Amino acid sequence: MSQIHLFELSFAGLFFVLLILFALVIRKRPEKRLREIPAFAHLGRSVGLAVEAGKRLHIALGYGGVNDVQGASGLVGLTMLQRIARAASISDRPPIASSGEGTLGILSQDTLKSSYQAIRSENLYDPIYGQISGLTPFSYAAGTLPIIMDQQVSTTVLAGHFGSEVALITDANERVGSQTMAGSDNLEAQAVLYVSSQDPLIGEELYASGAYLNAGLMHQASVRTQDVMRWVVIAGILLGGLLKLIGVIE
Amino acid sequence: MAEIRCPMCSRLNPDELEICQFCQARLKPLIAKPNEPTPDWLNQTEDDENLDDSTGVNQPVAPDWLRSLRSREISHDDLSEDQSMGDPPDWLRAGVDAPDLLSAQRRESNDSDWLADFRSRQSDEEPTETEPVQQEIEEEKLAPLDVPDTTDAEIPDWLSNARFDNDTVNEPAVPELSQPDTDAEPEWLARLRSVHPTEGVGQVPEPSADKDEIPDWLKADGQNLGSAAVDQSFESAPEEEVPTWTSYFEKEGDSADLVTDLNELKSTEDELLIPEGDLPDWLKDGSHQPGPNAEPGEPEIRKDSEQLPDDSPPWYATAPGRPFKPTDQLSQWLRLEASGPDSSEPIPAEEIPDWLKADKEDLVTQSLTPKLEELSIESEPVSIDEGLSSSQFEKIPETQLTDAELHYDEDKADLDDDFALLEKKLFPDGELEQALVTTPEGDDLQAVDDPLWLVELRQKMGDSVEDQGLLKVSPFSEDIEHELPAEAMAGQAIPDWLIDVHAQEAIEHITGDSEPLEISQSFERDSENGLVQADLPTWLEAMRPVEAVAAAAADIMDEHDQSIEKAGPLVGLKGVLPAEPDVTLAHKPDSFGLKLQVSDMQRTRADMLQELVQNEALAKPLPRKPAISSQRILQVVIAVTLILAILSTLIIDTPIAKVPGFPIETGAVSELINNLSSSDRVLVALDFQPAFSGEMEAIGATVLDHLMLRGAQIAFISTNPSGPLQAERLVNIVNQRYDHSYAGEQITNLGYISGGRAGILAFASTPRQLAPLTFDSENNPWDSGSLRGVSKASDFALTMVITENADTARMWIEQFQPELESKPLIMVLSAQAAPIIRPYYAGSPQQVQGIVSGMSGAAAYENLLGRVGIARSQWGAFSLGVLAACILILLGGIINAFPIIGARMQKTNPGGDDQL
Amino acid sequence: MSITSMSMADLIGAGVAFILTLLILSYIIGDNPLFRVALHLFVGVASGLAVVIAFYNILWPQMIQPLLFGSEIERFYLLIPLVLSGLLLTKISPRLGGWGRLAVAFLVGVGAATAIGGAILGTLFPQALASINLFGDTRVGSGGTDILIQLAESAFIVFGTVTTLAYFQFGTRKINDQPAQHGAALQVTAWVGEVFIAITFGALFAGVYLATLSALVERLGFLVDFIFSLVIPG
Amino acid sequence: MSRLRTSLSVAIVISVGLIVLGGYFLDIPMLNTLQIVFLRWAALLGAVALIVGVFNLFNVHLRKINTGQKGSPYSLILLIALIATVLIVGFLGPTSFWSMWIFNYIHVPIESSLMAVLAVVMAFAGARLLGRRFNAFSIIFILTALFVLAGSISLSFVDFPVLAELRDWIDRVPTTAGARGILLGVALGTVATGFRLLMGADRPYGG
Repeated sequence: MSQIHLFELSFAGLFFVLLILFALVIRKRPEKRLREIPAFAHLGRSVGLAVEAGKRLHIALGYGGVNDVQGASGLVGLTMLQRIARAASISDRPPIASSGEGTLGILSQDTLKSSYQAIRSENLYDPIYGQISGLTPFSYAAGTLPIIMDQQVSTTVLAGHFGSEVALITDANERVGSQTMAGSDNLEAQAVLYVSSQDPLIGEELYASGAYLNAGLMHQASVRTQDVMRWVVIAGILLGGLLKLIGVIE
Repeated sequence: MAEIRCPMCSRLNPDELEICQFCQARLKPLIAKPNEPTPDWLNQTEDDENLDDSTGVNQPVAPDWLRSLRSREISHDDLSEDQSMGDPPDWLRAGVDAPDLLSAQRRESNDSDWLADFRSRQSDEEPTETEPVQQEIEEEKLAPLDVPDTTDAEIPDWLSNARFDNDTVNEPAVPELSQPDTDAEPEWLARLRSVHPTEGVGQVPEPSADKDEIPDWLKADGQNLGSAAVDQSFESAPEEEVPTWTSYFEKEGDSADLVTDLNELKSTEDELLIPEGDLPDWLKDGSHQPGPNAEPGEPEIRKDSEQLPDDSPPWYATAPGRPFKPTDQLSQWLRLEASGPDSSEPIPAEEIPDWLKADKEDLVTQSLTPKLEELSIESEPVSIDEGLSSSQFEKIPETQLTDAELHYDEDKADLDDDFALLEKKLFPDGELEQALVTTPEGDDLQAVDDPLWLVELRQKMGDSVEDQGLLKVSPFSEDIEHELPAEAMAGQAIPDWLIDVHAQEAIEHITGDSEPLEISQSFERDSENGLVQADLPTWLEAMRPVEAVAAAAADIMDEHDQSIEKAGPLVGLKGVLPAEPDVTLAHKPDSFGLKLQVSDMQRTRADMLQELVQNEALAKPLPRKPAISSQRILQVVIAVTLILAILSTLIIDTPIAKVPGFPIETGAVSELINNLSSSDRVLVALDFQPAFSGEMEAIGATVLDHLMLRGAQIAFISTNPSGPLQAERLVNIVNQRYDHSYAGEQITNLGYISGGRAGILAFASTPRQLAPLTFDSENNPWDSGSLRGVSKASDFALTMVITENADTARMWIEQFQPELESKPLIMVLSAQAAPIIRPYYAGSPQQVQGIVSGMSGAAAYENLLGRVGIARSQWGAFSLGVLAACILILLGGIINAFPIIGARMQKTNPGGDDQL
Repeated sequence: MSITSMSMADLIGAGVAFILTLLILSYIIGDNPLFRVALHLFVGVASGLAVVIAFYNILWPQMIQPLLFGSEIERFYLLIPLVLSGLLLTKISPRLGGWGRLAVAFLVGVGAATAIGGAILGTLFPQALASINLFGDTRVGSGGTDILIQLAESAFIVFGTVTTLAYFQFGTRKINDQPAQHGAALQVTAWVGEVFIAITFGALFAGVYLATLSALVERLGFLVDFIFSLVIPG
Repeated sequence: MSRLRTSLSVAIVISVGLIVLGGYFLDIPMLNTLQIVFLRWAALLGAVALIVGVFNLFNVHLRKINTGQKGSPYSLILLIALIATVLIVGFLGPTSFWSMWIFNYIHVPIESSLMAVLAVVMAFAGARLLGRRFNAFSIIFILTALFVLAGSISLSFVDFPVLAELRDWIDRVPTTAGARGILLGVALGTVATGFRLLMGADRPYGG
């Protein structure tokens, strides 16, 4: 295999090592402040208000296949689902998760189940709260509209892989007067969400949600690792550009 | 079909529904499992692994939780903060857990009685719950009152109830006084209490949503049936029934309802027989050694008291001895019932158990604890009764709990036999049913001298009510109804010390050397009487007229000395029924000066709790939205303008648009296709959603037309399930529109490969395995068809990806292009994907050799081919539509921005991020 | 099927499509039962198609057929996926679902690896290299522009990429009792990065809008054509 | 039992993940073969998951009907449509006339009509943006969008060649820059997520 793959391997290795190191460091010195992202601040309040107002929280996980790169954003969505399910477990209307892909639907049910088991509230779990609303992008969006319109949803969290059809979901929220917090790995979806969502999560911000929602030590660690690797990439680009400019590398 | 009223919208729903069909509110109560720990978000920073260790049962409910919600200052980790504020306000949950019940309660006369809601909820809930939950509920109710040691759950819930009762004056206090009992009471009791005369039993909600037909009390597990059902029916049942029946009498002499409830009463017999396994110890003892010889039980009692938290009040420590009594007495009472009126023989030796005498120390402590305190706080003559009754009340249930907890597992083995024995003893030949339904028997009553008021009552009710038995039970109820029983008084009069008293003090009181005079006297009196005051069964206590409480303690004692019951259930007991004069003076009890000493803080907390619970119980009207908002108008205006702009050009076909320019990357595409020969095989990855067919078919059709013009062999593949159908459709469109007749071997539809990126990677390396058959699964194109000899990606002369999705395009570039070995890859893209993919064309090494994007690209390409295809025919309408959209977005933006700019102008210092 | 019935079927189909299009477009005015009908019809049809196509294209040729008619090796090869599929199918029932977890775990494992591999090999390095290559790029991207201008453009692109990347920086310097924020330099960089993000999203939004508008044009075109074909037959 | 399943699941995730990951980076034939095999199995399982998904969809709406919830008539329509499609397309084959009829006259029209609705919805969203978040970035966003839109049309009466060039430049330079930055960021996040899964720190599959 070519040498460049060794570069990539070493990049992955460095990433992994840093992840472990930061996990160990954070275990010792937990506090490390994260920049404010309004969306997460609002989410905290939305959960509380939803519980108080007897409304429902809806987490849209998109339709990214789990065995794919796009699936990563859906898996981040599952982490948010887990946190929100626990946070809103005292609500009389448990959070509902909608997904547009088979595996993601199964995972959303598993996540809800384990979340409730963790707080010994298995009786809150009902498979219907982790539902698949459609199996193609648009049928997913179409199937999600009734959830938003009929289920007294006060806040919809969109975290996963979407396309431009996500505008239908945000518009439906707009119509029923519910809040939307949204992030996606897809650029077109991000562009649409930037306009149509109250609290857009831009690009990488979605992947930091675990850390912002205190989903655990590893999430904190991975955010720090991302911060470090970010500068590694930047340095790589600048250095590589310079070397390329002066013709050191072809 | 019975219906459930929704707590949120108050509309009726079929009772099998879990969620209101109108407002989607949960209809059926969610019941917390025992030992529910602090929800994870209390200690959010913990890893999930640690979650199970976190037992948050003792977390006090923190009203600040709500405050934090209301306060608008949110920090970035607000979520965790909100959550870590403390336990979920379970009482809030309680409000919604049994919504239908709440609404049922609301329909009752005492709308303002939020406590009743509480009680009925509990009594419905408890049967499916076990001790810890009771404990939890105690805490839930106590926490808002900011009781110091709530977390130790050392304050029994009857106490908190008593406190609440003080706020609700006209509340018959018996139920909350027997709160510990209701904690474990079977649901039929709860129903008796909470069911509205006009409601069917069917309306009783079923806490556990999953199990359907079986009523809750049957679903209740052994623990409940063992420790709850049995104890309840023996101890608190009579006491519980009373208020319900009286309420029936006073509301309406509706015999139908009475019969209904009687049936329920009957049904409880089964319940009483059901218990398996987890019988509280005292019952086991009872079953081993009938009645009196409770000495063996004595060590048990000690053990219990040892195992209790040190700071548990003395009565708690000494309690275990108590529960035996009522059981025993009831069984005896039943026997008396069976043996008829002339069973007025002296009580058999066993009926006055030795352990009652043996228990003196306990009794001292029982009467002592309260009394000392009363002496210290308010010296009212009633204090003894308070002490006795109040102490009496929590003993029984608490002991059951403790015992059940202690002995559930270890004794499970023997319990069945024990219980079988017990059953035999307690209800020979289903006497219980008899007893319960027609208690006491008609002729029994004849035997007992009917007091005047009883005669009156019979005249009043007798004819209207069919069921004599029930009627004949009514004397008690009548009694209770008109006069708060001693317990009620005591219960209402629970002084603060019972809440604020620190356990250590209490224990000091037990072991205290110096006993005040009154106590020793009372103890002596008790011992003289032979039957200890504190040993009166609770249901018997319930029958004591209020004057007994109202009058001075000394008088009461004298009274008791006077009368010994000759017959009936009370046979042999002294002074348990008031003399007639007392009874005939029936009137509502004056509210005595036995006031609950509530601090302002406690009062405000209690008020807040009341307000919150009431709000929770109220159906929340959905915020009324204006029929049509200005934004909706804006949306409609935008829609109409857009549609008109487009239609105008479509209908009146005016050439208002010029053919767009010709981007260099589009030229590259036509160049590459021109270089193809008829034998070349082209792989077309058709990966767009049907939604984009408007745009993608316009672009794809023209490029496909070019390919067909060159006579290339085209193979379609897709990573999108509907892709293969899209391919069929597109080929048809192109064939029809441009008069091609591409079919058979010229077109191979390889169908759909799943697995996204992985699928593409696998297809790139082993296309034959990934798509072994054609889309219709009819033949294998790789051996015989147009793809003969193709075994890898680079065997295709050209690969064209038609997609609207930049990610899909990138997947093909990243996974497939490296396998092409310098064979060209061209992209036919939607306008939305072009900006992201263009760098792959512009970049070096060039990963994409040509791009046709958007309607403009399609129109330009058609123009290049000299065709008037879909793109060019729609170009005018499209252009005008875009122009209209630009204007609308601009105007709409300005309209929406003006108010804000205005506001900014007024502000002296505009705020941070929004600052321009 | 005869030609006439086909054309009739197509005519009926066009009518159905016409009505359904109107029902969906009625959502612009507001949510209504007719829109809901069309919506649910669509979800049903789309899901049905997806599952049948998945069966025809994947399960049948790659699993069932080889298992039924394939060689021993093929069957052996498919043994594990068969078991995993069985486990996954248990997820249909909440009761049996427990063991389905293993199959899901397999998918997640593959997915996690694909995510890492795909992100590093597919995005991180290609994108970084594309930025690097801007400087050594001798061929002109689009339009013949002067090399200096192109260099300036390349520098600008890299600048934009770097500032955008820096915008995402999450960790902040810990300044007691002050809202979490970056240092001054990073704040400026992040601000510039956000400007690039806004421009990017603006351009992408425009692209998406063009796509949706072409859909609207196509739909309205279809409606007009259908009406015309009814009014002016042939 | 549940614990066993959990630890088994984690073991599967880690082992399978490492093998596939190794296949990406290392040039070991055995590893590469295993990677391809696992990827194919994953593709098969993806299709099975699709079927599970359809059952989930079916159950959700069946339950709606059984419990007579709000919108149950629509659920009935959905179920009928689902069953009919599965039967027709399943028995006649996906390329049969009636399968294509369903696709051409029901599926595509509805979906592209939804897309058409987006044209209105997004114009509305664009118009509202400044009302919702009035800041420098929103203004930049709107201006960019307007320039690109105006630059992608050529009307006989409104023709600004400058706009076309500006649009081309915006696409080529700042958009490329921003998109790369965002993509790199997303990739970093994806890698982190992947590693968390591989380490068993995130266990969405329960446990």
